[in-house]
Amino acid sequence: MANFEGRSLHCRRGGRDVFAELSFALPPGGALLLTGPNGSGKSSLLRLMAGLLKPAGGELLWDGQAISEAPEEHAARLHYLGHLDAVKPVLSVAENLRFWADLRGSAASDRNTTLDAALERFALTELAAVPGRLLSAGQRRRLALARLVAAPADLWLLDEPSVGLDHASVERLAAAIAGHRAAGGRVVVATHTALHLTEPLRLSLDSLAPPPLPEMVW
Amino acid sequence: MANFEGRSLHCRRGGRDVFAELSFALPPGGALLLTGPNGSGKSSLLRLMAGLLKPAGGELLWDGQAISEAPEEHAARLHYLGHLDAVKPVLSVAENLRFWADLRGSAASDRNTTLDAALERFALTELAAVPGRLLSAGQRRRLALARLVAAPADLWLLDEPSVGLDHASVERLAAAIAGHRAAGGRVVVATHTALHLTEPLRLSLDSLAPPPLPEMVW
Amino acid sequence: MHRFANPARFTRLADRILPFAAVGTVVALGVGFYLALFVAPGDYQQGESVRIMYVHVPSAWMAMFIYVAIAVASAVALIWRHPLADLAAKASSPVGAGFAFLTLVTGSLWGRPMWGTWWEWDGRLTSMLILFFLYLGHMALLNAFEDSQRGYRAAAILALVGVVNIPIIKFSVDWWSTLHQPASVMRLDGPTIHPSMLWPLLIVAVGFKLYYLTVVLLRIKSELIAARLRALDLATVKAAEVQGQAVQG
Amino acid sequence: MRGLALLVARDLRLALRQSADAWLAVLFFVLTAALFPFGVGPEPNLLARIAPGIIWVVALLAVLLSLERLFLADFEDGSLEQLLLSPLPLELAVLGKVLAHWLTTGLPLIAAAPLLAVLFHMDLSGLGVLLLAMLLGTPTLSLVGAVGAALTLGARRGGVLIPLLVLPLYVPALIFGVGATDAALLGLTARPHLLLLGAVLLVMLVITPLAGAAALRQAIE
Amino acid sequence: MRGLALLVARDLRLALRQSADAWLAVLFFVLTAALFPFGVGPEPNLLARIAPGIIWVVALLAVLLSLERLFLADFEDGSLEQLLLSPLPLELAVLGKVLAHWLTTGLPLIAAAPLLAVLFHMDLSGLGVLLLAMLLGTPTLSLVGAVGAALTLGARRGGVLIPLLVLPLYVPALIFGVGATDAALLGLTARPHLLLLGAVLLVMLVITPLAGAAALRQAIE
Ligand code: HEM
Ligand SMILES: Nc1ncnc2c1ncn2[C@@H]1O[C@H](COP(=O)(O)OP(=O)(O)OP(=O)(O)O)[C@@H](O)[C@H]1O
Ligand SMILES: Nc1ncnc2c1ncn2[C@@H]1O[C@H](COP(=O)(O)OP(=O)(O)OP(=O)(O)O)[C@@H](O)[C@H]1O
Ligand SMILES: [Mg+2]
Ligand SMILES: [Mg+2]
Repeated sequence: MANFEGRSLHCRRGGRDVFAELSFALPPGGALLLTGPNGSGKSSLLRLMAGLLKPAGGELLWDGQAISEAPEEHAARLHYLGHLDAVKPVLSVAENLRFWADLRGSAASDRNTTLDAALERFALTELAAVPGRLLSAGQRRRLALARLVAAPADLWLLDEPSVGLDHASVERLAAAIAGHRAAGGRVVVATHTALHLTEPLRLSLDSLAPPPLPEMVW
Repeated sequence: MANFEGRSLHCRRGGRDVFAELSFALPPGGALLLTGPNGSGKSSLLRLMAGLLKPAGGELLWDGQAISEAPEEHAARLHYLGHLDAVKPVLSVAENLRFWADLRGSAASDRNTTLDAALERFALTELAAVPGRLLSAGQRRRLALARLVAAPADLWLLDEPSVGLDHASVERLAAAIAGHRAAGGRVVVATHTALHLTEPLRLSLDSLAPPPLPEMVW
Repeated sequence: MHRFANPARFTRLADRILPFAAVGTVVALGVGFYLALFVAPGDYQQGESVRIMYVHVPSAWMAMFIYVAIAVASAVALIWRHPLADLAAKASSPVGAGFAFLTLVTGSLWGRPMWGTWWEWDGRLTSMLILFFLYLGHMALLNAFEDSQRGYRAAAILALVGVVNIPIIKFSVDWWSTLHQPASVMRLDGPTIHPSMLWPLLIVAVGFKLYYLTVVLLRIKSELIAARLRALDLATVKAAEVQGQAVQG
Repeated sequence: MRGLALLVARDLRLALRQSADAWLAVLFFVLTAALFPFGVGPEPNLLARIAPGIIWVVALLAVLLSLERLFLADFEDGSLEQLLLSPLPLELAVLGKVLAHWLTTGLPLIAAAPLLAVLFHMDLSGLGVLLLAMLLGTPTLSLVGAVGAALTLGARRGGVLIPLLVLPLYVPALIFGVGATDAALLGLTARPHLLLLGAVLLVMLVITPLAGAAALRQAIE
Repeated sequence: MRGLALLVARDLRLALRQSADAWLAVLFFVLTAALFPFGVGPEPNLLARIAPGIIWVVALLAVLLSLERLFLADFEDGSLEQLLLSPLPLELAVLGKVLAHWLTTGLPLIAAAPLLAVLFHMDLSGLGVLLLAMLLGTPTLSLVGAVGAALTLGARRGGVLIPLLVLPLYVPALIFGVGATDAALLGLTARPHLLLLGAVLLVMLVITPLAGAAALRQAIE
């Protein structure tokens, strides 16, 4: 069965070692919960997993194949949600969502119903015609989340997805994640707050602090 | 005793009514907790209180005097922490903090100790020399919070202050708020997550939905 | 001051003035152009092309007049926060830009037979070109914001800064072109103009003023109606939202 | 291909919604050109003499000014990350963005060029060649500029850096463009200049997608 | 006053840290001016004839290009909100930011002007007056530009709008600046031009803080 693995990953940012010798394995239907204090490297790890950042050491494997060998294939099977919401201020909520869903090439026939369902899923139906600029912080975040369900992808990489969400929306997010996992999807979540996940694998980053002195290259 | 009050406040943004007929009173040492779903107007209310936004109706009073009559005086007695952190990427943590503290004119003699204490308060001492650009999301937020204690101000207006903070930092924030209130300070907090406040006044914004039809002018 | 801010009162007043302004425009322009085209003499030097003057000169006057009107409206809007003043400024600038454009086009059509070129970098011409750009800037700024209130206030500040600068610009440009080009081609001394040419000129000028009044009143009215429609629209959305939340909650 | 069309359509829509970007580039073009008579004086002969040069330099600056925005908005709001992770090959995405940029910047400049030719008393016999040269030259400006814009993304003051990278690379387009127009004004054949312009365009059509995509990849880290 | 000094010091420090903003504006100035010989041809007489005009127009464009950033970074990262709520009056804050902008943009341009004068074969007898005129004129460019930059904050495509708002208002500074230099080159007195430049500067010193602060206040909503 397809597995998503990281082997002795090493991450450097801005000349500093963030973590080293980090390994994990995530089977289909699994959830990996990243925790750790500020600056411990949760966001960095998610960017590594997305292929946006290259590891300074170690490797990421999908089904045994290194993702660096087929980066495009890897990109196509994941959704990454970072700190930025990729919401265009002059496009309406529906237009924003449609662009990203279309780019992912969801089947044209049931496209509209998929989009409507995605909006519904995060209680955005009422706001469909409102331009992105007028959204409140939480509304914008919900729009970013709606992308996850508007086009299918195997792996969800979520960086503090519940930031700014009200209680009802956090519930909706938990439900979306549960649905995704039930269908065999995987999810990696970095968060500081409580988020209801059933039987997550846990990866706590504070215990992984690299050796205090970075090795010298000369 | 000085009181901070709002009387039948009315807020419009982008041509839409956000809330109307909202009133509150906050005595010295008090804390006001704003809750409500996304888009209910918490951020807007905080901006009104800071004087960054003008109310479409109603008034804000400090000690019985309308703040619109002495906006500069009002600005001098408050700290506003919005969604943006006002952290300059090329300045170090210490330089970032010092600029804002100096601008507030904290007494020059004990300035360095005040700044050090503020950094200490949010566990930033280790990071003092790191440029803002290299901070993680939570570290940047902590730097913004350190401004609160680096220069004294009576009223703290905090918009989701705990976003991105790890557990230890949330505790530190709660302690800082408690200390501020013990010294007679006031605080208004908008948040979706749990934040330990003793005996807060609560203002729930969802119950304040404006009348469905705005009154017509003719 | 806010007495007139009441849209209902304004609309009633506008409805009363509009018919007179509209009929006045048609009559004045009809008579003015008739006189200009058929009654006024051709020029012994310039021939029939002199008739362009009856559009050109009143347009130039209007282009300058309207900018001042916008500045006044902007001051009223900024100082007294009078909403109709914002609308008046917004309604005026496309009209002003139109007249500036008309001045440039007629001038350049006239310049072709007179000077053999479409354009000269003469002081008067050039300052009209700059005025045209000032209008475009005002219009662009008005429409550059999602929130129309922000557009109004930004444009009002711009109009006031602009009106302080216009005399400086005009003076500097005149000085510049006389420095480089002592004898300007375009000199037709005002006072020596014959009454048979002066009258049509003045009548057309009055017609343009009435046209401006008509257009501004109409545009303010339609803005008010559009604002009312938007309010109704938003109210329905808001009501749906509130209802939706009640159902979910 | 479908992805490409989607991206171009989105960018055009963004440009049109954003209060007609297109005519702002044109206005910059006309306004800046109009400053030169104040600088060098109003004499028609002198102006006619320098007209092709001024028109080309100012067109180049107008394109330059609009370059900073080419990728910046997408970079800052996180859209670029998403684009990188989308199935559309990044090379095609770069081409799509350049195409949208040219349609909203280069094309309107060409439309405004005759106006400037009149204002500068240029002999109108050269106008046809001027327009043809611009039709071949402005896409090159967008292409070269896109590489510069991509390279400076994430640099701390990217916007100011772009001119430094890009202006020197604009020199060939400038030389052949002015050369073609000057030749036509002198009654000579403009053909060789136009062919060279076309050759530069073809080269950039190959280089830009590769270099631009590489630059974007490393900007997202 | 202390607040003003703090703000200026911070802005200067930011500019210097950010990979020498100062020399980027200068490089734009020199690079763009260097395009003109390619555009109009290399004849020394022609170049000398148009030198003061080109130098002024390009200086003006260099200032223009750096304007967008004047308030934008502070606006986007929330510093402007904090500044508005600080005890420093906003009018003074505007003056402080303009001062820092001029020190990092206008002043370096003046330092680079002699180089361009040489490149364009300008008669060096006019150099002193050119520099003096730039010393009086470039602060005006920063002041006028600051109003434009403040007005377009938060606009849909602010950066592209600035030239449209600002360039028409730059005309007097351009005319008097070139006038002074031309007069000196012809052996006439440059005094009246210089006095006029000074007068325009004084007018803008009064208008800019008021209009700029008003514009910033309404940008933060
Ligand atoms: C594009 C070209 C032109 C522009 C922008 C232009 C602009 C102006 C302006 C702004 C005025 C108003 C001056 C004032 O009342 O203070 C004016 C007036 C006038 N123009 Fe032109 N003009 C142009 C071409 C011409 C040409 C080619 C002629 C004829 C040779 C001409 C003849 C006049 C006359 C006779 C007046 C009235 C002067 C007076 O009553 O004071 N203009 N023009
Ligand atoms: N763009 C960057 N360039 C260089 N260093 C960075 C960059 N972003 C973060 N860092 C550094 O990398 C380390 C890890 O940062 P990261 O953002 O991964 O932490 P995090 O666990 O997500 O923290 P938080 O909980 O605050 O979001 C931090 O020490 C930070 O200083
Ligand atoms: N800049 C703006 N211009 C116009 N309307 C806005 C603006 N910001 C927010 N709004 C609208 O005002 C309403 C209230 O927004 P606000 O940001 O105050 O909500 P909030 O309670 O803070 O929500 P959240 O929990 O998501 O942060 C929302 O409906 C939003 O669409
Ligand atoms: Mg993080
Ligand atoms: Mg909020």
